Amino acid sequence: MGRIGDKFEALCGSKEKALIVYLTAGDPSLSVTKKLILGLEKAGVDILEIGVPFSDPTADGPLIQMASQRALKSGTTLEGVLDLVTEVRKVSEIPIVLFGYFNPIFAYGVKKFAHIARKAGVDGVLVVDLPYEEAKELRIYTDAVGIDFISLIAPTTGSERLTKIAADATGFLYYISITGITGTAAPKIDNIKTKVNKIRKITKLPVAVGFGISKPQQAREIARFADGVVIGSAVVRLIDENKNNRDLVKIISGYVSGIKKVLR
Amino acid sequence: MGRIGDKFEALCGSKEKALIVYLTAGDPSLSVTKKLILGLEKAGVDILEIGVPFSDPTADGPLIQMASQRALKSGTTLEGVLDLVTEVRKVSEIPIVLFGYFNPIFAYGVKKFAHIARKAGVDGVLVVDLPYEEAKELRIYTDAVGIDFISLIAPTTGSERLTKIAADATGFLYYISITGITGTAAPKIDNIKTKVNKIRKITKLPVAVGFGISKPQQAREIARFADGVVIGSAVVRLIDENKNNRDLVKIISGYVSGIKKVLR
Amino acid sequence: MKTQPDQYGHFGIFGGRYAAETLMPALIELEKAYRACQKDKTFQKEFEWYQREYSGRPTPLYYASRMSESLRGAKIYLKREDLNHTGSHKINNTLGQALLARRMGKKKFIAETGAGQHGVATATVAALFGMECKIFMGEEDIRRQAPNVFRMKILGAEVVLVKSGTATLKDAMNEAMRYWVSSVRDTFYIIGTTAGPHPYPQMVRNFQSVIGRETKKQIMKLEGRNPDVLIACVGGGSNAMGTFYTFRDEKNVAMYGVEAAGHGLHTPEHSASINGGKVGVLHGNKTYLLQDEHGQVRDAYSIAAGLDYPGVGPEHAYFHETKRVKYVTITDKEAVAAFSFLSLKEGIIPALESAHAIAYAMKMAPKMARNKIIVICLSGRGDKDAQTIIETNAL
Amino acid sequence: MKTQPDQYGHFGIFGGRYAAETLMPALIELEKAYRACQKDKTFQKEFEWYQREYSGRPTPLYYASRMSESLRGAKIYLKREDLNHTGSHKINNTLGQALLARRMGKKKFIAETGAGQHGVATATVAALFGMECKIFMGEEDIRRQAPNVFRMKILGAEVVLVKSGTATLKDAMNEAMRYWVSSVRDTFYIIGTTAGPHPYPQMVRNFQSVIGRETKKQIMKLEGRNPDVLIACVGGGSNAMGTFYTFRDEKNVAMYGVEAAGHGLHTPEHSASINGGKVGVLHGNKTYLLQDEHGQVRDAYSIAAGLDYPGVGPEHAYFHETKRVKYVTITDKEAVAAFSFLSLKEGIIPALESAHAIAYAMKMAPKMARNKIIVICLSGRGDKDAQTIIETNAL
Ligand SMILES: Cc1ncc(COP(=O)(O)O)c(C=O)c1O
Ligand SMILES: Cc1ncc(COP(=O)(O)O)c(C=O)c1O
Repeated sequence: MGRIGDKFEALCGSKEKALIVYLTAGDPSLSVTKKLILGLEKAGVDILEIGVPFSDPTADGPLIQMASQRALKSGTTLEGVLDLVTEVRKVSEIPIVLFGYFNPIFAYGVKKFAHIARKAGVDGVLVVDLPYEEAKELRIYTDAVGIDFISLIAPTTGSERLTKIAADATGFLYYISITGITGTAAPKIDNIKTKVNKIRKITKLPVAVGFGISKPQQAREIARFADGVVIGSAVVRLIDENKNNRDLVKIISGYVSGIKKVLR
Repeated sequence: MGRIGDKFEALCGSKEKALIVYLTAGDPSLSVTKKLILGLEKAGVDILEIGVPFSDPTADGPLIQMASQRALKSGTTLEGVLDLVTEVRKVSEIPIVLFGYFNPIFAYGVKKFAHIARKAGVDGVLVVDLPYEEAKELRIYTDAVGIDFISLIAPTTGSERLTKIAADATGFLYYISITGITGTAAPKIDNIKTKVNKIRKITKLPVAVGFGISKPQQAREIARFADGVVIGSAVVRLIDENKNNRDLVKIISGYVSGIKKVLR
Repeated sequence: MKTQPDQYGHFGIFGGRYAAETLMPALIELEKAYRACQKDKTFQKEFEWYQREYSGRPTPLYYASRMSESLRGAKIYLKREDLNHTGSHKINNTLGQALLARRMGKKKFIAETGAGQHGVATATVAALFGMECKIFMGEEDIRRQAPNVFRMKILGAEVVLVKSGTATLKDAMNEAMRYWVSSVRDTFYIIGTTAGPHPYPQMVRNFQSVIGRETKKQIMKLEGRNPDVLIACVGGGSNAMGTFYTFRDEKNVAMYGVEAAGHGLHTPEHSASINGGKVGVLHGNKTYLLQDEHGQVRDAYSIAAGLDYPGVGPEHAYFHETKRVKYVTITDKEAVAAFSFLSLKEGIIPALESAHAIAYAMKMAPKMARNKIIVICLSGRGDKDAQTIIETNAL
Repeated sequence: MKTQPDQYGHFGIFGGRYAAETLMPALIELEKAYRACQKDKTFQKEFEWYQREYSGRPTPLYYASRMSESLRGAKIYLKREDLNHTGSHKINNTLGQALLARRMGKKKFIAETGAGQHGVATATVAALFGMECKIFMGEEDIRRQAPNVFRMKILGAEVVLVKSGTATLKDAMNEAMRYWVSSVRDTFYIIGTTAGPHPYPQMVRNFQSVIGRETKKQIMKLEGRNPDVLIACVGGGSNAMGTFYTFRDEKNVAMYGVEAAGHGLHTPEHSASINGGKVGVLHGNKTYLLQDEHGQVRDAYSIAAGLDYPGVGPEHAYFHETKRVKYVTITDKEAVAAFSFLSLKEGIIPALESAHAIAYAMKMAPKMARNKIIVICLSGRGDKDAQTIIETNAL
């Protein structure tokens, strides 16, 4: 088992729920991203989703779209992100999931990617536009080196499909809490609960819930039935709003630890 | 025989050629037109063509088009033109041909027109858009009251057609010296001569030549083989250029008598 | 009905050849050449080839189910002249005249245009047959119909700006006639509607009558019978005459020609020559004209530039007089509503001209039984009018 | 050739279904519904009815004699997709998808558009079937293609301004996908070309394949044999695939897909995904993409807004790889010259997209014998481009 599995086990032992935080690598710069990562870890974040920016993020709302554009403008590449992980690994054991779209990985070379990512200390990948049917071309390499392939489950995913996806999943399952793109609508707790319970019935893997969660109250409610909560756009917005503030890391850490508090 | 026939006979006796002058009635106003008519008579003009303005003068060049528009703006109507002729007739016996398009006459009523025009002292009509085939509807009335129906012959008119037109013509024949609209191109004397001689062979009626004649030199050359010369656009332009000049009548008379000189 | 026109081009008291003498020989030559082509199977075959292979005929007779259903009355069919190459029925006529001109050995075309549809259709056949082409267009219309001006230029035509008179269609036609008087020996004047001196009204009618012939065949196949009602807009009258002519002797077919009432017949701003004009003579023929009491021709007005003409084809005047066709009117406002209605109900943006016919059908259909059939001539597409509609905020 | 694609939508290594999980069930549902329609004679009849009665099919296969003669080489035929209702081949596809959507009980359509042709074709079928309609269009394109924006609005569609990214077609498609992710339960996404996730490339190809089927029948009737060469422009590739597909197994038919070289392949300003791109994944499928070394998608450029897309349909990628079709390029300048050439020689103003195919034929034809036959897919009319041509003073 890798860092992700270990983390969920540990949390389970302490009856805590996982706080998973997304941030776009390179927004505003990779060096700031590194500082943020280390700050977030201290603030109690359990797992990091590091967004690899892409020119055409079709599953993302305006906040993450703009963050990706800023990151690309600042010169961020997949290679740079992998270097960042290498740097982080020198001082931190926080589980890291790379989050993004397939084309940058494909352009980099899937085999090379799996190899370098493993070496850098990447624990999982979540590729938005690589559904079950197309995942093989990446997974033959990432599975081989023990990188978890985090699978998405949508509100539209039917039972049969869910079963197939869950059967092949590793790390944890990521349940998308809204029929929509990142950071746009407020999730309906009851619906999520029903679906998460359904997922639980067919898998032993931890289930995290994300898309549109920004408030401690939401996090608390979701944590009642899920194993983890993903905060994305809210953090991205806060980073953008405070990027010129000397206290950026402090502000983000403050926000994040506020959420983590309710998950304990 | 009417005034037109008499005039040509008299000119023939004195070995003169007829000077026929066109002017648009009501440009700049009917009262000025009256003064111009009387002045032109004194200056030696033999026959007057009084243009009845029409909104859509499709056979006229820019000069007469604009004169017609000015005349319409000044309120000129066919009725007004007939009144003008009545006025002129009180003091002058100059032959008068009304020149124009059919619609104003048609709107006035063809029968009424023939009647009133005769009473006013009109000697002939020349209706540009009433060719041989359509002339009957007017001529049954104008012929009856002895108003000459002046027929046009064009450079494009073939022999057969020419013969038919000439057979029915009264007053004089008007040969159009150019394939074109009034006042636009300079006529080619040789071509005109050939055609006029052709016309002569099939009719005893006088033949006048018009469209595009403005200079004494042209008039002189044409007068060598034709019975009359029509000056139109040149006079219309001169009227417009000098309409605010107190010496308007003098200027026009001067120009016209210069032409008449070469026809004696 | 007696065959019309007579040998001098008269439809009853209308029509004729009220042209300057310079043009008369050309008109007679044209008539002769046209008569020869009428009898010539090769010409007819050639004409049909271009209609089929180039213009895309036959055009469909489309059953407009959503329009019909929402009006809760007669079944409405649209004769889709908008699908012709260049976007209107105008090409039917320009193809015919261009082929005739080529036969006559002419090398140059001229034409007048208002909306630009006929200008484009003429420039098109000029390119197709490698002819020089001049299109006369009023300054005002050039401004209003810029996209069509571009199209004509792209097709290689010279667009001649007409500033005389009121600088609209009537003046463009005046100017074209003036130019023709000066160039009649080598130039063919392609008149765009069933107007002008004989033989134009008859010739244009015959070239356009393919609309009615196809309609007849199609409705027979679809419904096994004639339509009860035909509706077409009337500018000069070519699409209407093309639609009506085939059915003229079919007593059971009622026909409606729709004139443009512009801002209303009670205002001076309309183009309803029959409903709001008097008999007169213009552009070579006797017909109903918008004119003042002195016989001066008045400006026409309509939001549909192609209806913006103060006269009407002489055969329409005759059909009016003999009551064969009923001439009705539709205002700008009604036409715009119909433009929008058809766009939204059927996904077909009609020309504003054609929208007049649609509007009249919208009035009639609800009063008719469900088993009755209306055929509307959809004379052209409305792409050219999108700007006008958006600008006038008419939607 | 082996039947393509496989059950997951792969054409060789290309195609597939690289979509967000939220959309996957909808794509699978769509595929099922589509398979049912493929087998359903009623659906096929309905589709054919609309193509014939509404869109005006079959479109002519026109022998362009003046073009052929002036190039002194092969005989050139034009497949006249410009004569379709709304002015391009796009309606073939939107009619098919709309009928499918109606079957599936969907009430709302969305679509992306660049030049506006697909947007108009979608807004048209939305009106025709009484559906709500949102068209996503980049801010930059809305400015460039105002007349088509007006048409969409008149047809009742909402035009959604897309400001994200570079505000052109690629971003409009991104935004349409985002919207779809949020509304997938009641909304049908009408993709405008042979791109997108499976089953779109195959479905759009099949709906468009009427072009090739008609061509085959027509050329057999006219010439008794297959053409030697087929030429079509390639944006996403729908008109080209529609033309080529029927002939894919006919070894004697050479096929040329023409990509837009914009200002030249040596510059960054072109849209030649195959000739100037690399394999990658975008908008749901694997194909050739314009991209930088890091896999970031590059902006496409072409004077023809409809070719201005950084990807290409996966089946084209496959035909390229298997060498069944040769993919070539034409620059803006060559396309504009061809635009003018066809307008002047045949009186047909082609869309700037189609002008790329014309331009390539102009290069090929003179090198071919007189008895050889080229068929060009004239995918659309150029009215929409008149302004561009006049403004750029390109003539
Ligand atoms: C689409 C369309 N319909 C109708 C007309 C009116 O002409 P006509 O009455 O000759 O059919 C025009 C004239 O431009 C037109 O473009
Ligand atoms: C006329 C025309 N041709 C071609 C294209 C390119 O699309 P495709 O490659 O899918 O045929 C477009 C796209 O808008 C178009 O409008």
